[in-house]
Amino acid sequence: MNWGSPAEFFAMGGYALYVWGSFGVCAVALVMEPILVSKRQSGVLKSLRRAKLADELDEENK
Amino acid sequence: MNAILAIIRRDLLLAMRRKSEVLTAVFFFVIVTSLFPLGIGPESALLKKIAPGVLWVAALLATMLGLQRMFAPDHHDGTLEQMLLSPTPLGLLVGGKIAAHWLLSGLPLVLLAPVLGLQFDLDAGALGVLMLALLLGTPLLSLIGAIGAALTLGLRGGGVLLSLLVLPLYVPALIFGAGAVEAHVSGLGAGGHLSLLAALLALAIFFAPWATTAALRIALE
Amino acid sequence: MNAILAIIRRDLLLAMRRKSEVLTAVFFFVIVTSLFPLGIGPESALLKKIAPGVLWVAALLATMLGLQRMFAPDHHDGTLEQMLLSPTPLGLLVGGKIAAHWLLSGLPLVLLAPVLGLQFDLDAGALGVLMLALLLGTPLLSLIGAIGAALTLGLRGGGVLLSLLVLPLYVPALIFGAGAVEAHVSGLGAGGHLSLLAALLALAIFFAPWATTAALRIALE
Amino acid sequence: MLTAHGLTCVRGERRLFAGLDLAVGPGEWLHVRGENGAGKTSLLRLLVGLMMPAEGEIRWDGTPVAKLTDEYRRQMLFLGHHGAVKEELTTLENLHFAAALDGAELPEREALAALHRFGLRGREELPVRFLSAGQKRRVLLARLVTRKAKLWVLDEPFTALDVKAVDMLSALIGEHLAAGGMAVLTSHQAMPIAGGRVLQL
Amino acid sequence: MLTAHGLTCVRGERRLFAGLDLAVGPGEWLHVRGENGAGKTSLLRLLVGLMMPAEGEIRWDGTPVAKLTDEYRRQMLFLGHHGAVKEELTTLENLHFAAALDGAELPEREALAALHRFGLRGREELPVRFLSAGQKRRVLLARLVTRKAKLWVLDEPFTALDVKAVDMLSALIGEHLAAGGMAVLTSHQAMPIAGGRVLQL
Amino acid sequence: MNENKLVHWFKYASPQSFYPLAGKMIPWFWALTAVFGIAGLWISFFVAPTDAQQGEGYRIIFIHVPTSWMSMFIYIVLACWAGLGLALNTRLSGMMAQALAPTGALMAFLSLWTGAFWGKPMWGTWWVWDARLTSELILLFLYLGFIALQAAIDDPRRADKAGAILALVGVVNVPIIYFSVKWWNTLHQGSSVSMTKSPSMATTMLWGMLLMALCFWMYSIAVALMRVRAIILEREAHTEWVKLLDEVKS
Ligand code: HEM
Ligand SMILES: Nc1ncnc2c1ncn2[C@@H]1O[C@H](COP(=O)(O)OP(=O)(O)OP(=O)(O)O)[C@@H](O)[C@H]1O
Ligand SMILES: Nc1ncnc2c1ncn2[C@@H]1O[C@H](COP(=O)(O)OP(=O)(O)OP(=O)(O)O)[C@@H](O)[C@H]1O
Ligand SMILES: [Mg+2]
Ligand SMILES: [Mg+2]
Repeated sequence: MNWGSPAEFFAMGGYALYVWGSFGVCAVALVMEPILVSKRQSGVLKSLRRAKLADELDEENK
Repeated sequence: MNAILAIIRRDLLLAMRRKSEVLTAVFFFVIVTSLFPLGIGPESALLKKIAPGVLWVAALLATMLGLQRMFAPDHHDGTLEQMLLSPTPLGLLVGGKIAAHWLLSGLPLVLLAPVLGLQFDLDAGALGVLMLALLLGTPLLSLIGAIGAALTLGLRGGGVLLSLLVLPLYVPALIFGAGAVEAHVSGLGAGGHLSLLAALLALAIFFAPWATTAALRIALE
Repeated sequence: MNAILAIIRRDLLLAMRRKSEVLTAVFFFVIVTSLFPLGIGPESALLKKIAPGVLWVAALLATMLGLQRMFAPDHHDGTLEQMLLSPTPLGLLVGGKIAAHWLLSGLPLVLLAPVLGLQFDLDAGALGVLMLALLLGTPLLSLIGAIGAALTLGLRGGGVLLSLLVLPLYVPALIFGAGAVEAHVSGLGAGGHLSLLAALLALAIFFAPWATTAALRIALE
Repeated sequence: MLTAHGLTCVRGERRLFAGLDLAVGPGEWLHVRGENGAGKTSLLRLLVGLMMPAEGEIRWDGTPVAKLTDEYRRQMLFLGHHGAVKEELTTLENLHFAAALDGAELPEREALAALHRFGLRGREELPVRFLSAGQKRRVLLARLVTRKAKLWVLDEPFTALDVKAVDMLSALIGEHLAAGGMAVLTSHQAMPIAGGRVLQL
Repeated sequence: MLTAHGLTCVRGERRLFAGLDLAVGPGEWLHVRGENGAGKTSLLRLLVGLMMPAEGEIRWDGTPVAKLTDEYRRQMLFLGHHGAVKEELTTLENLHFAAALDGAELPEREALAALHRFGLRGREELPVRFLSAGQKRRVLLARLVTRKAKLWVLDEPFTALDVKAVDMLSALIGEHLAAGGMAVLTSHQAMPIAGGRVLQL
Repeated sequence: MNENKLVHWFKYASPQSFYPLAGKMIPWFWALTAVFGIAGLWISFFVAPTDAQQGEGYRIIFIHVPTSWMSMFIYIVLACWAGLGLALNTRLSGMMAQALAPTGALMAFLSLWTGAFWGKPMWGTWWVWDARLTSELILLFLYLGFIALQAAIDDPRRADKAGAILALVGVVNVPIIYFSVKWWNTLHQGSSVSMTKSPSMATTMLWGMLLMALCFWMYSIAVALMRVRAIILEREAHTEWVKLLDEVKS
């Protein structure tokens, strides 16, 4: 164990900006990417459902 | 005024639809600036010295590449003809197109320049001056470029001819723009250069739409 | 073989008819190299140091400007379709077009480079190496560029997209080309760089027409 | 009332026509005919003010058009060989931006009605590049409905249209004339519209 | 003999036609008709090999064309919507370079004869950009005479032509068929050529 | 090759059968990502000791190196898919290549970002024109070019093929670029600082990097699979099987 206290951990021996700057951006990027991808997926699904609904309505109207 | 906003909205929308067009001026800027160290070598003192010049030349080339497409698509599909025949004054419409060009190819460069400046090891103050100079200089480039784009519209050798016409006119912007950063770095203060740039910009805002409009009328005759 | 010569003849004839196209690559080269002293300042030691890099970057950009028009006019007016349908293998015709591009935009740069090198105070030996490097390098640029031109054929954001695709691929040519001159100036001898350039050229001659042909077929589908 | 007197058109070194007179009043239309290269397109471009005549004068309600550009442009609609539609925009957006160019507002209702009239129902949200050549022409022609103009100047309006579309357009032109409009058209084929004088170049 | 079996064409997400069969023998011609966007141009591009069919096969004298590209290309001539003429070159140069592309020599005599036949006498040395739209088409069509091909595939060959030129072209196609040639044409108008089957898309 | 095997392989190469398969695999890869990630982070922050020279700053290596590796590895995988697509004309290959590109670009970007945040404390500058850094930058450009090219083409099949050619040309060029940049840099005096590490340190570091690399690897697979599912739906929207999917029906 390298750290005496949480504060010490977050200070990173004076390199906080650099260590957390890179880990933080990585974390944000790696969280954001799947979120964006699943948004894309649900968007596609939504439009597919809408198209299907429209097809069904067309059938009924015939 | 409504028409000018509509033009800007339309041009931005078109760029979005074409997707690749939005970011490519920026990428070109980044790539050209990155080419220079590859040609010149990685010595950081040397690179720092040529940084303002390289950044400005790259900005200038990046703006220039987009110029060709300022009126060409509208000319090609007949929209320009309709603009000429529209009851709205052509000068306004042209102003809208120039503004859209700057928003797409000038503004992003201003915002991106500091990051590239870091690659060349410029300090914070120099980066500020660089941004300010670009903020004054890139609209100037769009305005002057519009004249060239209108003059070469529909001519065969278009792209290359355009650069030939426009680059000499860009020289003052380049000298004062790059000069501002250099003056700051060498401790002389960038004020003089920047106010000259601003004066040029004012002149161009007054003069360029008029010249562009005239050139467009000739091109369509 | 007959067809390839006919294509070269035709492209040169077209360039002559369009007049502005013949000399503009050269003018662009001249203008960009002349912009640098303006952006960077007149210090001659500094200029001499960055000369090979600047000349090469300028050559690269000048070549690139003409790339867009390598296939675009033929595509636009349907000639490319006819080439695809012609009994002559497409690879040969593409080879002819690449050769014509080099004759129009590469060769003039090779011949002009010494003059511009003088502006930057390079000595006779360095100028010789510069010419030799350009002689090996510019065909390479045309070959690689043809792939990019074929890939972006008919796409909207064409010009800028093309540079985005092609510039990263130009990096080795730039490094060895500018490196050859620098190595000569610093007394290391340019042999290694030049033979690497030649090797790259051989690779590209073998590979690029194939990739270009494939890309053209896709573009016309 | 559109009148022209002693029009002469010179392009390059070639004199296409000389001393041409014409007049189009309310409810009238003019069919410009001639061989390829006779100068039909050139004549139309003269009439709308995209080119200047070498000699002669064009008047709108008696005033030379050079003197009342804005006024004339508001009352005149020119549709040429070119599409003047943006491939990346949808059909609806194209209509809206065309209206904005003229400094006019176009209510959604009207735009939709115009598109439906031209058989583009269900394609309001489709980018124009997915449309076929004829459908592209229809988007362009929809401006005839949305833009209220007195004088229509149409260069080969029937090209690329299929039989059904030709009928529909003829009917539309008929309505326009019946309402006191004027039209100048070119076409190599005989026109399926009643009345009208032929101007042979 | 050109035959196709079960052709299906998909562009983007749209299926234009499916399960299409056709056959054109010596002396026969096929008139492809259909509304705008029905897929006429797409069908022609499939037939000449500019696009691949999603399903089905095209055969020339019994062999799939995919297997005899060179052979097939030598015997087939496709003229599309586009001009494929260079505006900067003269009419004569255009014909010569088109022949060179095919790897063939074109004697001056023949080239001139073709141009004269298409009413371009006196314009042999004129750059094409000075020609009118219809005259440009004629330069393109002159290749029908200079290039000896068995199968002509022509996309709307009559557009932009005036009445005289239409007659002349019909006569030319008639001769070609009489000599045992084949042709596939598209057009929105009725065709002034005898015989021929109609393929409605 | 055995005829049956070929048919079998083609079955999974069809988007229709790959779509549910990918859906089943995704949770597993997320689980692996989490396991490797937690273990890797534990080692990075709590097991690996402080470096004698660089202090705590060196801990950036635990993400810097995996992202760098992944950025290169993904490009190779992408090119393989592209080549496969050109050779066999399978639809799935192009979709996979398209799905991988943004993740690869992200990895290249993160590599540059973390490298810069490392360089500032170690070298006193955010950026030097070192061979590795420069070629990583060019790799990012290659990714962006690939993405921009595909975005500019409407027809997905054309986009796939054009992208494939670009990817193959790029993969031939990547080693050339790398070695040319290296040569360029060493010829002019290099400014890179080499890390000094004690032997005991080396093993823990190696383990940390290895685990983190596995974490990024699994992450990339999971995200690429998610994205390829979305792409499949977008492109196959008009087909029957998509309309019959449970997700669509409900
Ligand atoms: C923007 C900046 C940087 C980029 C793009 C970059 C790129 C890379 C790449 C591509 C690798 C993997 C190479 C391989 O495995 O052979 C790597 C590894 C490495 N980098 Fe960086 N780097 C950057 C900055 C730095 C800095 C500032 C340092 C240290 C002070 C550094 C130290 C290392 C180390 C130690 C490795 C591991 C080498 C190995 O395990 O073989 N990098 N970097
Ligand atoms: N710069 C020029 N030099 C010489 N002749 C020219 C020039 N520009 C145009 N022309 C001629 O002017 C005529 C153009 O006429 P225009 O385009 O009006 O024809 P049109 O009747 O509309 O033909 P189409 O039926 O093809 O539409 C052509 O005969 C062309 O050769
Ligand atoms: N990428 C695409 N996505 C969707 N539809 C497409 C795409 N490309 C083409 N199409 C459709 O394919 C059809 C093209 O048909 P084609 O050009 O063969 O028509 P045509 O019958 O020749 O029409 P015309 O009479 O206008 O010449 C059009 O309906 C068009 O909407
Ligand atoms: Mg006309
Ligand atoms: Mg068609």
